[in-house]
Amino acid sequence: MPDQNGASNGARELTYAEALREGLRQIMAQDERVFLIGEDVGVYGGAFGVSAGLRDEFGGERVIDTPISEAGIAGACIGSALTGMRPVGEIQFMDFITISMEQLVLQAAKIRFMFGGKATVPMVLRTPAGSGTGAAAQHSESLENWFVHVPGLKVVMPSSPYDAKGLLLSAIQDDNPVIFVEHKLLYRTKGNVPEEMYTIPLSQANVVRKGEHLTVVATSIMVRRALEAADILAQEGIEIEIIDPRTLMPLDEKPIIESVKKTGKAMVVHEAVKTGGYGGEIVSRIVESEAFGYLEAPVRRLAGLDIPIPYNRTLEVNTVPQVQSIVDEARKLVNGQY
Amino acid sequence: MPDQNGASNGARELTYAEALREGLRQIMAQDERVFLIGEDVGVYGGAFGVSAGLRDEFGGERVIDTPISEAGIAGACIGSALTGMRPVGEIQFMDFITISMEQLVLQAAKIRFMFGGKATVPMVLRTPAGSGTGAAAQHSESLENWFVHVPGLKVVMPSSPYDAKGLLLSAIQDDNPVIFVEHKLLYRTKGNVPEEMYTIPLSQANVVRKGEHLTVVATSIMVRRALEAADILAQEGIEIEIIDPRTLMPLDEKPIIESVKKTGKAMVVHEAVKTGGYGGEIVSRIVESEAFGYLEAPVRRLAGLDIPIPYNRTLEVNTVPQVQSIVDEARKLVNGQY
Amino acid sequence: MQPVAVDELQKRGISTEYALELLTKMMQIRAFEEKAEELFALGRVHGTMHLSIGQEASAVGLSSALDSRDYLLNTHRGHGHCLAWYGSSPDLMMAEFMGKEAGYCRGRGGSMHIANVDTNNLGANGIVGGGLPISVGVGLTIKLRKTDQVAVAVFGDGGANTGAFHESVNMASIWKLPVIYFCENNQYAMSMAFQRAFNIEHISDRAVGYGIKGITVDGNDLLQVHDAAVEAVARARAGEGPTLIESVTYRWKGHSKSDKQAYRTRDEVKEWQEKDPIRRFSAFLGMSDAERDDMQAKARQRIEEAVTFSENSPEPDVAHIMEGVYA
Amino acid sequence: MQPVAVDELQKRGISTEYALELLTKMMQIRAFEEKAEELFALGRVHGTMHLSIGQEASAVGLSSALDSRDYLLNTHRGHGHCLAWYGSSPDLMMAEFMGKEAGYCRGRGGSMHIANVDTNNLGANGIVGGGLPISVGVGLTIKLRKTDQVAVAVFGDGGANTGAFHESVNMASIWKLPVIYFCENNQYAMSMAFQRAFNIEHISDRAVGYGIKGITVDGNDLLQVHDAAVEAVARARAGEGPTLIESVTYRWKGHSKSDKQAYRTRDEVKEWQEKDPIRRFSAFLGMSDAERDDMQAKARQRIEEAVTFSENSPEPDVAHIMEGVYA
Ligand SMILES: Cc1ncc(C[n+]2csc(CCOP(=O)(O)OP(=O)(O)O)c2C)c(N)n1
Ligand SMILES: Cc1ncc(C[n+]2csc(CCOP(=O)(O)OP(=O)(O)O)c2C)c(N)n1
Ligand SMILES: [Mg+2]
Ligand SMILES: [Mg+2]
Repeated sequence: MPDQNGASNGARELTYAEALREGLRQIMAQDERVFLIGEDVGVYGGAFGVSAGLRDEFGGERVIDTPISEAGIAGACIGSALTGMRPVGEIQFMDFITISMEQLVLQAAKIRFMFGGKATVPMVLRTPAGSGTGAAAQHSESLENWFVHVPGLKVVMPSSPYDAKGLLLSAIQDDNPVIFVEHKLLYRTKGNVPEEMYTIPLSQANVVRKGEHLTVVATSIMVRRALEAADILAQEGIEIEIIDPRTLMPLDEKPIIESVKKTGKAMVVHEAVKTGGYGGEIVSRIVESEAFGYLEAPVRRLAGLDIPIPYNRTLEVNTVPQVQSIVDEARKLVNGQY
Repeated sequence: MPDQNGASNGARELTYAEALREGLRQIMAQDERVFLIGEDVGVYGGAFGVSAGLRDEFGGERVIDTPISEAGIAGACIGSALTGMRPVGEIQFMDFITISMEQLVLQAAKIRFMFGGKATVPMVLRTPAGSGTGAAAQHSESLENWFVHVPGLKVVMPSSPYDAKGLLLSAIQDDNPVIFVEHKLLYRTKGNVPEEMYTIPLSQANVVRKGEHLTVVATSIMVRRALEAADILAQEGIEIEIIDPRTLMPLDEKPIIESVKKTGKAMVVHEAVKTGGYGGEIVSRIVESEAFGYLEAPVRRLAGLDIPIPYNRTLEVNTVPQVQSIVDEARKLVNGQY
Repeated sequence: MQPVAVDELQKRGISTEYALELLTKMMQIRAFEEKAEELFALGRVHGTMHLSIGQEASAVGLSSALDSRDYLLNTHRGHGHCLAWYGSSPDLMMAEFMGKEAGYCRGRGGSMHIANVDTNNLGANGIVGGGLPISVGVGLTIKLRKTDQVAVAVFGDGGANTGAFHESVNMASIWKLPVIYFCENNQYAMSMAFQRAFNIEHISDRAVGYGIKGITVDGNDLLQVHDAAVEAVARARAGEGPTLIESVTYRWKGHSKSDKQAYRTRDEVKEWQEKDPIRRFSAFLGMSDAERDDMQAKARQRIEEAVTFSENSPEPDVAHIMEGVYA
Repeated sequence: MQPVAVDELQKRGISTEYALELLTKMMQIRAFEEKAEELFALGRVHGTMHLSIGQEASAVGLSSALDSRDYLLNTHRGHGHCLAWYGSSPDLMMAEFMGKEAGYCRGRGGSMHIANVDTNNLGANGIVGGGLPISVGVGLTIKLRKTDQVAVAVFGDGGANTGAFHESVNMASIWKLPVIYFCENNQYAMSMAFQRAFNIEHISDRAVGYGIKGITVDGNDLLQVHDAAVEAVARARAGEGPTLIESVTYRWKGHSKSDKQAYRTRDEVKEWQEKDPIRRFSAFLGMSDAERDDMQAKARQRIEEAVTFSENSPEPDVAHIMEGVYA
């Protein structure tokens, strides 16, 4: 597997959106079972431009614009996957996945099990989550934990361009339905991305930064914010270890538990609403594990407020964790203030 | 508020289904804004008989049978609630609520906030959850944690006939959208229910049984199973304290935290799939609180396996916690085996 | 056989043997479901079931127009379509119904989820309308692969009121997918009468809204169903897109095991029982009552064998409970 | 005024003053949206917006048939309907658009969620089709209370392909709810052309599938929209149930702030700009260009005042961020 930092491996700077697009283009060129389907994924290139140009390249038969029919999009993926294709669907905003729930949860996730393990549903449903664009409550949802709670689905959330491409290619080649959650504010962020068709295995967590004082489990854009926070904290002598699960379900919990055994302290950071969220899963995995005996402080969740995302820019920013709130929370935890 | 055990207050034995029906009948007689809407709630009396006879009593205008349109049912509740009614919708099986998600999550939950606090959506959506009837993967879901994760919604899960009636009446009188999760296997269970129109406040946890050795937070049918387990454990000298949150969101966490401070040990029991479930929320609330310092053992979750509900009876029973598994897990926790 | 029958069958290229095979299918379906009901009554099966007794011509008429390359998306009331499907085994179906390891789904699915992907039977569905969006995907596979397969999505009158119906039929129409939308209007969605749930006379009228062909047929007349299906199949294979077929029929039994049927009268049920599709087709073929009863007895015998097979099959092993969630 | 206009207005009981008021509304909508675009370009507003420039006759024609007792369920492209609604204030709308505390939603909702429940404006909606199921409930309230109110649910051509549309219109039809389904077919759902998303000529053809009246009107002709709405309102108030109105129009601007419009030609846009509903109605009223421009300038002035009002309104206070989630 090429390295994220290895320019020698032909890595160049790409944005997260470009990395995704490159992955899509490469696999479509290689595997004719792969096709794209979703609202405005064609000429428009997708609401966030991820599939820009792909319709020109692969034609309207393989880059399919749909009517506004999110249940239909999910079903189109399920039915084609069940009969041998490898569809990549797009739900324009994660909020609208609420309309696909029956298909995803009662069909895609369960078909294999209900059919006695005799069918496969190799589909990927890409969707952008998160706030920060001023699009308010119905265009800013972070619903990943719903899918984590559905056996049969895999849930992937890349936090960097490198991960985005490698995980997307793995997801498409995986034989299970994968909910692939992107983040709107990450699309334009840049990073090194090898040109070749590399994959990053699903269910493999990534220790993004090493540290001794506190384990920070962060997902999606919170990984970036945690990295920024780490720099600030380092100036105060606080070294946080940042772990990005990348695949939320099935979770690779071992690096997290090992880390907590080392640091004795842990916090989870995610954008989604705190109550009922993924943080609870991580906290529980830590507390239920052998790491429990090593804990020197409560495990804390830093997450979105329990409110819908407000429109007003200041309110919006204050609804979800920012670099400064990570710094503050980490400092408190490390300094024994909880 | 009349007492659950006070036959002096006119309590008699009713089933959970009868208790719900009595509550519905009483409030419909008193408040003409209340009406019922759902599939087969009329002449059929609802798939589990909860509304049996109510159409005869209140007429087809107030006990409304719908086409198979779960998004429509949710919308019918939202729109009527927004304009002054107090609808009680029924989703025939909780699984089908997957089709109502957009309306519940993006509309019902958010309307008040998005409108600057200037609107109310006083609706109740009743729905039966859970396995145990042999109806397999698409008729056995326990999805409560999805709704716990949605600010603006309240989530109520009664575990006894007494709670069922009192909580339902509170939910109907509450000015917020309430997801009211019943359990199929509880419908025929019996308990004392006062005849009068009492209410049990939402967001008030119930200490169902006192004990010194272990705090068991259980929901819905797991409260009954935990009570049975408690009797068995008591014979071994293990006294568990059982707490039923009753309202999962917003949660009354205080009694839980107080209990853990006393017992030093805690476990959560729910039927829903463990990963991404409500157990994580309870574990986190405990670990984040002052109870953390009192913990003498890891906090454990005992929950449904991470699989869809299988059809075969033996597999089905083995998928979710039963009395014996609660006994086993509690014993291990108390005996320091974790 | 009566001359008119000979004529009618010949016109359609249906041999006498094939006609008898179709009748046998209908009878096996009837026998399977009668047996299912009995097993329930005896407490030997758990869960629930949805019997299609009275609707047999609809299932068999439809499958008679399809062949082994085609795909089926079935409903909760799907025993009939499943048995009528090419290559289906009453043994493996009954074993599934009885929750056994030898069943089509290793006892994990049960009555509402019987599938056999090997024969393109993509499964019954516990969700009303649940197979409809999936049909769009199956249609896309066919279109992308440029084969001449057809997918058929079966659903009830109730299913025609789901949002899934609307999105799916529209998508199939605009992309001219080779999908047949086969609506069994058996007059009720559970307790909801067709007349109360629709403000139209024929569900097939909805085809107008999607710019596709819609047709209503007598679902108790095997040949009428066959004809409509043949036409729809031809249209689909020719790349002319989907068809909406409304097959008007009636379920004799309650919606599921626990149905007091307060929403309909006994007279109404009786009236429809007189339109028994099996008697109708056997009479059409010129069979005597005795011949028919004899054939039905054989069909029952076949189902008894399936029960015996199932009884001899082991229960799923709890040790393997976690299997089959992920590939 | 030209005699034909006098005649036409009189026939409908529309006074000259009222006609001018309607024209003013259209102009204010145009001005509001031009201003919105400008504020965006200047970076003074964040988020996104959906402009209805070119569709003004549709909004004003519809509201002209309703009155203060009636209910509105609006869409993401809803500035026009909101401004056209009885009792609406450009000041409070603009304040909301600018995210200010004085806005209709205290700055919590923004462009896509402007609502004013006090005047029965039940809100714009960020979800395509999101208001349609809600309209069923509003219709039920009216029916249960036995008032003579009407609810109107506005949606786009895209919205007509959502499952929500199907379930909702069917429910409204079977229960004869007083709801008007008002579909603004502006030729595109984002980049998806009407012709690609539908296999029918008129969205109103879908009415057949629900047994209700469907009608297609020129949505750039205020009086045509008015007439269709008046008829639908009469039907609804008389207890005769819903109507599906398709108002054929066009959006001049991109779908939202970031739309390169690669899916359509400039010529097409120009062609439709020649059908400007404002010029059309002002010409119909016999106005000179100068008179019209003068009136438009006044409308712009009114919107400038709204901007000033909004600028003087405070930002929401972060201390109150948790407010308004629960009642
Ligand atoms: C989405 C959904 N809603 C409700 C149900 C419960 N249910 C199962 S079958 C049925 C009636 C279905 O009626 P119809 O589609 O006409 O099929 P039929 O049973 O008459 O064959 C209902 C309400 C379900 N399974 N799925
Ligand atoms: C359910 C849903 N899917 C997708 C979107 C994204 N989106 C917003 S508006 C729009 C196009 C809507 O088209 P139409 O209904 O014709 O209304 P118009 O924008 O043309 O006024 C899309 C795809 C959404 N808001 N909601
Ligand atoms: Mg039916
Ligand atoms: Mg449009």
